[in-house]
Amino acid sequence: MRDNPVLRVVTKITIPIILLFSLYVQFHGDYGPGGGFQAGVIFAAAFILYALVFGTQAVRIVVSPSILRLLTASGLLLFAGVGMVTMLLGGHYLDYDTLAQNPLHGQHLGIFLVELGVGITVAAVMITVFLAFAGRRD
Amino acid sequence: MDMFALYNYWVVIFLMMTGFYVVIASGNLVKKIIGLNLFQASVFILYISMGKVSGGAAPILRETVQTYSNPLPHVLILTAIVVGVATTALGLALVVRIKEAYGTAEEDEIHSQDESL
Amino acid sequence: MAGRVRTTVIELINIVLLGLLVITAIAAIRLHDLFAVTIMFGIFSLLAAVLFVVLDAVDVAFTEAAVGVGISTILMLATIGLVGRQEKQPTHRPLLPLIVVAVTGAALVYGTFDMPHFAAPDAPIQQHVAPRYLEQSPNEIGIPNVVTAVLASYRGYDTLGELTVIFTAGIGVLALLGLRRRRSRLADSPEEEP
Amino acid sequence: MTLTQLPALQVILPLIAAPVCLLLRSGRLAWLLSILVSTTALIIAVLLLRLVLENGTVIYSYGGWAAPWGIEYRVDIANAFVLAIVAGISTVVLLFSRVGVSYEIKSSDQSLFYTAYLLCLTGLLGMTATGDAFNLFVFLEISSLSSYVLIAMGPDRRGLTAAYQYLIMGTIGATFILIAVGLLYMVTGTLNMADLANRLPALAQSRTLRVAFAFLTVGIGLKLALFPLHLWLPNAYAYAPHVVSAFLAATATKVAVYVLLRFMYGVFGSSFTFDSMPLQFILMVLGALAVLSGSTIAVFQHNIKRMLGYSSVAQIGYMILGLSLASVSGLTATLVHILNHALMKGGLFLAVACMAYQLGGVRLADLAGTGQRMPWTSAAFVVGGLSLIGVPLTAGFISKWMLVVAVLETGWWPLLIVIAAGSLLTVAYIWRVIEMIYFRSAATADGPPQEAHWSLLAPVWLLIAANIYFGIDTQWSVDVARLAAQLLFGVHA
Repeated sequence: MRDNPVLRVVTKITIPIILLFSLYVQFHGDYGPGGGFQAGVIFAAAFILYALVFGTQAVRIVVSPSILRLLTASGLLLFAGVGMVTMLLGGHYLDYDTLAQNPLHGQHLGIFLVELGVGITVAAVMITVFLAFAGRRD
Repeated sequence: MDMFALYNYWVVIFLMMTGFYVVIASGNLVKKIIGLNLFQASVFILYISMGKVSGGAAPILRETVQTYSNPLPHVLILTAIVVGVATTALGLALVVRIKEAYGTAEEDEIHSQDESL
Repeated sequence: MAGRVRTTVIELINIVLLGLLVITAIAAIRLHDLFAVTIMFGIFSLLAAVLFVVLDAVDVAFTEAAVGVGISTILMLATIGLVGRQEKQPTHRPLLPLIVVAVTGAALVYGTFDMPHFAAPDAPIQQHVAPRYLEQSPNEIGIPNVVTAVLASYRGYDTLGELTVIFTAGIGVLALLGLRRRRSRLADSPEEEP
Repeated sequence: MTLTQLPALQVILPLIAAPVCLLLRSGRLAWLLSILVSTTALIIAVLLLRLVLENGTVIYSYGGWAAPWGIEYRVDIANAFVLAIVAGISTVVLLFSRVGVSYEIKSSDQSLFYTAYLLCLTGLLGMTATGDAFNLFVFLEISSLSSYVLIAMGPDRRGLTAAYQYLIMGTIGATFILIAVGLLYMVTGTLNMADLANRLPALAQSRTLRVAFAFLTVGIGLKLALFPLHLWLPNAYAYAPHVVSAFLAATATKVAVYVLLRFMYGVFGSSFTFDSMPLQFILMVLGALAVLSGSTIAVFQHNIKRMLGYSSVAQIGYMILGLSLASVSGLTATLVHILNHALMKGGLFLAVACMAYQLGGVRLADLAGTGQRMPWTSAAFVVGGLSLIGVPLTAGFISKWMLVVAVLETGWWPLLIVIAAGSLLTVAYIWRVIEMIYFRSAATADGPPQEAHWSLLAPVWLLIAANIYFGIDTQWSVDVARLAAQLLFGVHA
């Protein structure tokens, strides 16, 4: 499968589209269906596809285990950190109203940040899980 | 109409029970996890069914729409789906390790290996 | 009139989808080739996702499609690749699980008799907490997708918990399988399990 | 930050510490962070307990959204008491872990281990503090998934199968809870526990509600290892890393017991629970069977940790007996026993861990002659065992005494026989260990093992001393438990 030139070319064309779509899903979740979780899964799917066609070693070069670990932790830290910031600003935990002068702007900013946190951790965990399973083969 | 009003739930209960049956009746560790997924996916259908409002639309606010279905079950199920896939990933990782340690993924064979110790 | 026809059509699609779900679920029980069972599960998830669209849960449909048809199925296939695809044929029909399932199912059916009817607009869940989200979220949050508003703000703490669950699964898979290739892993850590 | 943020900080601090811990490459640093966070959690729990004892229930709404639209934490005497137990045990176990974990977990996995440990702590604290039924499910899953990981990290391959079995049973339990929460939401339109408690009395005749109640009881019963749903527990405790056994045995099932009584008394209300449902009799029978069967099977175990696991099944039976009496004194006995059992099982499992590190095994035969070689550890095991039996001047005696008083008060005197039989059987299985420790000489005399490191003995004796302290000075524990019981029961003293 890995030597099929058509597959390789198609994959190389498809992957940027998938990544772009995941960003769309990430940032358009306020208006249509979608959000951080779905975006994270789709983002990871691009890497999984790459791994299936070009081998897992190729993916490991792009995202090393330590980068994955860092990303896994940082998404959750971003989400939980937003809550700590709202607390320091005098509100309750995750009260986004405090993030800006106008509560609506605060809500927008808060939702944007936590969805981003969700997206990062979900994508990192999904890639980690896939690579861990694939790595058991060799 | 009265019987019709509940049939949806009855079918969902049947689906839930098929999943539950696979979990407790199968001896294969992978199939048990698949059963767990069927069981949970059917519970998701139960939740989403309760949120449906006759004549309603998806809860994305628009000028032209008056009636929306209930968004809260959707939110709960989004969370539950994520919890479900997390459990699946962990369960399958355990199965892989068990297979490596015992050489089998069948419950009775694992059991007899531990007995003989 | 048009609304009435629409409702009937939706009802019909609903019945067909539920019927297909039942067929795939039964197939999943009866098959012993795990590859086929996994495919049945993938089809089940896909049908469930379509059903969610019919029931107005577009966000859930999207997620179920990505998770059920995508991630879960891929992980199941990967596992089957590692542990083998044939389930051992059971030697006898297990009676106890059948009884447990029958009792559980009967209890649930008993519970349905006092349930609000399907899609009834006057059911308690359409009356108490949810209306506030639909009515007030434009003023309080200001985004059109109410599901996102509830998910990220009103019940944002649940979502933090959900992310923590995913994080836990990531930690678990790292602890159990690791990310290094196995051969090198064995080489530098001789105390691997017996 | 002021006192008003305490309920959130209680759970959020360990949650935030978990990803930080993942990034620490050194096991030592990960331990340092964990113990720091756990100690802070203990301080917060104690402050919260003092706060609720003085000012009554504390309510915290996440995101500033008032319940039932948002999620709230509702801390009263009952859950503040449990929070303090969980955070306290976690801190003592972590004190033990500094040296203990290095025996069991290879150094490259230690930061993962502490991350999972912190997540488990987060989940347990979150389940206890929350006032929202669905949020309970989410934090239940955090604690469950992390405990599967912790159990599977042991060196024995049977840890893997034990974790798998627990994962299957635990997920069935969680799914049952999910179904029950869905049905409750369906008939009331709310997920908030206090709001549910207001709306449920009007629905007392609803069949849907009864089914929800049954599913909730079975689901939580799976998590708390209620007989006959306990099958996952003995193996999980036996093959987990020793520190994990100590932590889970002392906290996880206790939190599940708390959740059960919160739902029975705080959400459904005692009149629905015991008048509309035939629950009193069922729980009483199951509790009695748990006491008798758990203790009996424990007598025949060769693996000490498995024996303590079956003993836990029996001890949970005592808690269920107290619960089933449907009286303030019965509930008080259950709550007191949650504390006392945490102290005794924590102490016993840690003492066994010391023996395992020095002797290399936890089978009964491995312990021959330990009395001379590890005098402090052996003495700790004996005192812990006496507390488990319920000998006067130990915490265990107080639990049993409270339970007997409650039984006499409510007139269910046949239960006295069960309690007495359970105690006798406990004498039997504890005696088997004591006999092996003190009255058998070691089979191999080459290089006798030394006493465990002082940093392992100190936490063990901390818990054992607490067993004696709460056996003599019962004022505090019993008073708080009684206040909590009155609160749950809706009696205002």
